Amino acid sequence: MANIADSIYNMRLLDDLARQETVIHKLHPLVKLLTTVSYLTVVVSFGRYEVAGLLPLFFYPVMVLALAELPVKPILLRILLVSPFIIGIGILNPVFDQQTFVLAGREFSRGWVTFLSILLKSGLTVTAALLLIATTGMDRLAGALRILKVPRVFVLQLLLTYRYISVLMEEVARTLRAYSLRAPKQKGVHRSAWGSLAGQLLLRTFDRAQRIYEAMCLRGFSGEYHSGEINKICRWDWAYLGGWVVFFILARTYNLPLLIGSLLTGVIR
Amino acid sequence: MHMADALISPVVGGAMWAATAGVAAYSIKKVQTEMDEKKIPLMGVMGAFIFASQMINFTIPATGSSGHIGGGLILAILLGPYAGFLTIASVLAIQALFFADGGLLAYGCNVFNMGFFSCFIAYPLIYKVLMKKEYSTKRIFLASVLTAVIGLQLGAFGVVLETLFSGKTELPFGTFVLLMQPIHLAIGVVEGLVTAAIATYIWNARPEIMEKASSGETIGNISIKKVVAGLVAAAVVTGAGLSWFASSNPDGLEWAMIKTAGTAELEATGGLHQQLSDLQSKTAFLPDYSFQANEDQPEQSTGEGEEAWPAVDGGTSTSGLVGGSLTLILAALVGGGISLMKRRKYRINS
Amino acid sequence: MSHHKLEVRNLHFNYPDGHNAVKGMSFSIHHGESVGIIGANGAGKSTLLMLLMGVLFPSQGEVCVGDVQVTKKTLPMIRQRLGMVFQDPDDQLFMNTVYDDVAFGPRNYKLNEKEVEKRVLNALEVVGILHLKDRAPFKLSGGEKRAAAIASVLSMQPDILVMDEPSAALDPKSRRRVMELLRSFKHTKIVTSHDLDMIYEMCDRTIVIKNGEIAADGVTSEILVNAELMDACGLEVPLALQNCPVCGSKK
Amino acid sequence: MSHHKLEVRNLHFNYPDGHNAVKGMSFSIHHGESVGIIGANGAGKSTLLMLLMGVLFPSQGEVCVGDVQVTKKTLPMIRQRLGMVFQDPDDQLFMNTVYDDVAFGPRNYKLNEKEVEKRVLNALEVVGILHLKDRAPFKLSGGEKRAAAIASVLSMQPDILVMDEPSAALDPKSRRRVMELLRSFKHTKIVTSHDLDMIYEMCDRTIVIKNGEIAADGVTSEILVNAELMDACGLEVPLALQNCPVCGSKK
Ligand SMILES: Nc1ncnc2c1ncn2[C@@H]1O[C@H](COP(=O)(O)OP(=O)(O)OP(=O)(O)O)[C@@H](O)[C@H]1O
Ligand SMILES: Nc1ncnc2c1ncn2[C@@H]1O[C@H](COP(=O)(O)OP(=O)(O)OP(=O)(O)O)[C@@H](O)[C@H]1O
Ligand SMILES: [Mg+2]
Ligand SMILES: [Mg+2]
Repeated sequence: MANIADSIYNMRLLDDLARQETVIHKLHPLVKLLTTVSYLTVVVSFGRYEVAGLLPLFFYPVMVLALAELPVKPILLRILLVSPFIIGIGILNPVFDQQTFVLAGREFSRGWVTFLSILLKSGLTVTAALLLIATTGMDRLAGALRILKVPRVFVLQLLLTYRYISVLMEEVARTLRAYSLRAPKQKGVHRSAWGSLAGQLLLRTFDRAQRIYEAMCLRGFSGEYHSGEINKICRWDWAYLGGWVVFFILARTYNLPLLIGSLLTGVIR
Repeated sequence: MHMADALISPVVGGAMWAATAGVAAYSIKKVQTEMDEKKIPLMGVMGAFIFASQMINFTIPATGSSGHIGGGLILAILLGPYAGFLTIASVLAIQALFFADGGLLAYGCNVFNMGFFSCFIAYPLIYKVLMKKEYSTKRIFLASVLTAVIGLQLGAFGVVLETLFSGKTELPFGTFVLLMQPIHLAIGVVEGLVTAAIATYIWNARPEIMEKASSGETIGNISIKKVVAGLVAAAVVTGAGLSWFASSNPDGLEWAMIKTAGTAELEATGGLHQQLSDLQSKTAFLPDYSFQANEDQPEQSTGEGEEAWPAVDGGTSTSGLVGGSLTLILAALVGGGISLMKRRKYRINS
Repeated sequence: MSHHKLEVRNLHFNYPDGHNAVKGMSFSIHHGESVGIIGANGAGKSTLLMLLMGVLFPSQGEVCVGDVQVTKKTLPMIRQRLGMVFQDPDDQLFMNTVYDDVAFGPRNYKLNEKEVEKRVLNALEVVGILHLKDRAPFKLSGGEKRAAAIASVLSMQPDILVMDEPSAALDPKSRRRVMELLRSFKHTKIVTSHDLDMIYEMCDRTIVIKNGEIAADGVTSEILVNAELMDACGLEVPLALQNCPVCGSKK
Repeated sequence: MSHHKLEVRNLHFNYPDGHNAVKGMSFSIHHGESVGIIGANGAGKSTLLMLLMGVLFPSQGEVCVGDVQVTKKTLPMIRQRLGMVFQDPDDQLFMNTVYDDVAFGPRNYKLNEKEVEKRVLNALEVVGILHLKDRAPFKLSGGEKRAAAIASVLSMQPDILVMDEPSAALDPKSRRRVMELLRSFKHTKIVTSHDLDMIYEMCDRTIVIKNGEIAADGVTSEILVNAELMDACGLEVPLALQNCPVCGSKK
């Protein structure tokens, strides 16, 4: 149940953040989507033993976080909460790959490197996805999808799902609250109420969908869905996209930290 | 069982995206031609319902633990496979964006694992067939549990294959399968039982809702032939995707490792990679450029054009450490600097 | 302006399960009238509104708006003239920002974006929530949601405004605000409510429904004070007209 | 019977998003009192009730029922003493039949089936819907649902009955019936509502909440007639008291 509240807050928080007006927020949603996808592709394309090469890619989330004036804490918290699955799978790497190597005079299992690599990638990809939504918002993202010719049916459906999550979550929360008040010692819903509890919620959902459809029809809905016009992509948008893509390619092509490092250590020597 | 971005390679992600987009496009076409537009809000709100209902913990008798529903099956039952698939897709999209469950690149994998298998394979081939004769509580239970279990087993196997082909973990195939399938057997049974309980309730309370979905326009005319054709198509797409992946697996390092220092563990997965490696050298999608970068390093000890373990060489690892730390510090400084400037601007403005 | 006239002739309606919810209603409402529709729970008020709006179609009888009968064919035209505010604003605010929601109707009628903007801002201004235009509906308070729902209908510039229980779940101040707001709407209004005090203050005419039939139709100030009639229909004389609980005196 | 006493000391509560919904409330309610809690939309009434029921836990301060503080540990015991009826009965009725719903609570306390039956029939009798016992809850009318929801709480034989807006969406007759019903409940009652006329008739004592703080706490007949106070809290003098020709001038 705490889970429900948290989920609602999380969505509302991202929704709130997306309403700010910063340089990043003002960018065209499609440009942000494309940048994010290129970023993710580059991050994910790194080999499993790669750690150092990933580090320059930290620039992207850090810059966006700063420019978009987003709070760091909730986003970091999200990353920590996410993906027990990843850690669960990744933590087995050191078990299965026990080849060792020497770093700074000490022995390490190579599995730890792959694990670290997975963790880094996880952090970067999760952050990138959250940054996209936190600087764009669901409605503008939907606009971008429409520009990409994603069918109207799907986009409208997606928006409705998004819109009604909080309504239905609160409804479920109230029902569970009522349930727990009369079943003080139970953790979950007892088998005898499985069907009727969830079933009634479902029927109410059906009826609600019906009313929503009627409300839409009464305002002229005929299967077509019109969202507001989104501004054209301007030169600055292209520059943003281009700039990042060039940086990503550079970071992918050259192991920048290694270059910097060897330059520096070379100089010192 | 959300696949995460961090665990897949771009090629696996891309291939599954393509497969998913294909199925989705077909479903949208079906939805638009075969259903009234009334279903659109219903799909949207049902998607939200799945979200909300995932918060309900159902206590599993005699175990003391509890589980929740994934929703794929109940959506297929109530909305039909096409609308059900699209609804699952939008649920997963929101999970990926807002809750970072799964990711944008892994989205195709996730929709495929959790939507395709339950809506287009388990549902028509098992549920529909079992329920064809008559509706009864017993049948609903039997059909739901079987369908849910098989759908989830397929999905879990999908996760295993996708992870394996992406080559980001060291998990041997066998171990991973032994890990994933039994867990999802249990999850499938719970999903099936809960779904059956809900379906039975709806069947008693508002039979017209289910009748429409099961006998009506939407599913009635999926023939087995079509499903098989769809399966074959999916297999081809997946196969093509996988061989594409194979041809471009950027992770050649392991291959090199086997050659230089083969270990027992590595051989387990090595066999697969060995076969794929020939193709790999021909075409390279995002080739692992770190090799080239290393080539440029004079200190590098191996000269085969493939990277040796960086730590073998003290110099490289020191450079890596120094450079890496510097990069991170620089990133932090830039971020901090921008924030500071912004804050100062505010203060001046206000 | 005869085209604003709403006429209902011998209306019957059965739900698919056979329940006969409307049994032969007839009345007509002229331009500019404000009409309250009252009755016990399950009397058939919401069903009647849905028949008026063409959400349901009568099994017998007809509804005419102006001189046009409400049928599947004439529906798009009719609906532009009628605006309905639902009991639960959550059913009606389905877009992700208040602005988009209020713009939904005008955009569906293919107005250009400039005209849409004008209408939206105007509607928001009228109900006094211009400052909320970029907010998400799910974060508004009950009263704000109601105002947004009203704005989303006003932006379509309907000739007839239909509302199902507009004052439910509002605190007394917000209730007053909604009443003010409705009073400022100059065209025809049709309101259902259990809040008889609101009907008493807002509507000139009242139609009382009992078990799907019209039990009374006339001037509000005569109908609502008729204790016998009210009692027979599962209702009560408005609280403001009942005996004063402090001094017990009859009003 | 001191164990029926409900005591709230310096209660504070923040929602996870930081919203400070309850800011230092203190009061105590004795056995047999009927207390109305009123305030504008968003004042914090529902939040307060949830704190009393242990659905939420305060960030500071404490709630005691009898001599027991409400904590996670004491919750099962506390909840047997408190019964809560929700604003929307749909949220509360989740079993297949009215009977099962009313029996749900007692069965969870492992009473034998005979005792359960006795309690269920008794509760249904009290609210007057014995004839509905085998019906499915979702097929009931609004007023019937409310009665079933109340019965489902009565069957747990609580010492304290807590209700969130019990009269919402009911027609005037059903509202009266609910009021009668509540009046017949002899233990402690705590009721929130926007229906100030109901509070006026039903509750001896009223607590007015404004922005998460207690703005007034005292005898209902004094508080609700205080037009200035009501106005400051987003409320109004009950409709029945407005414009009384006899004593109206005094208020
Ligand atoms: N979808 C439906 N199928 C069958 N019967 C229905 C349906 N909807 C409503 N009814 C029945 O039709 C009758 C009229 O319902 P309606 O909703 O119009 O009442 P109402 O006057 O609006 O009541 P309330 O004041 O509670 O809103 C009721 O007896 C109700 O049970
Ligand atoms: N889950 C939540 N998260 C954050 N804030 C909340 C939450 N629930 C309520 N609030 C806020 O807390 C305040 C008190 O809410 P509450 O529901 O207690 O008001 P209320 O007095 O019951 O109002 P109403 O008369 O509309 O029912 C409001 O400002 C509300 O916006
Ligand atoms: Mg109604
Ligand atoms: Mg409340």
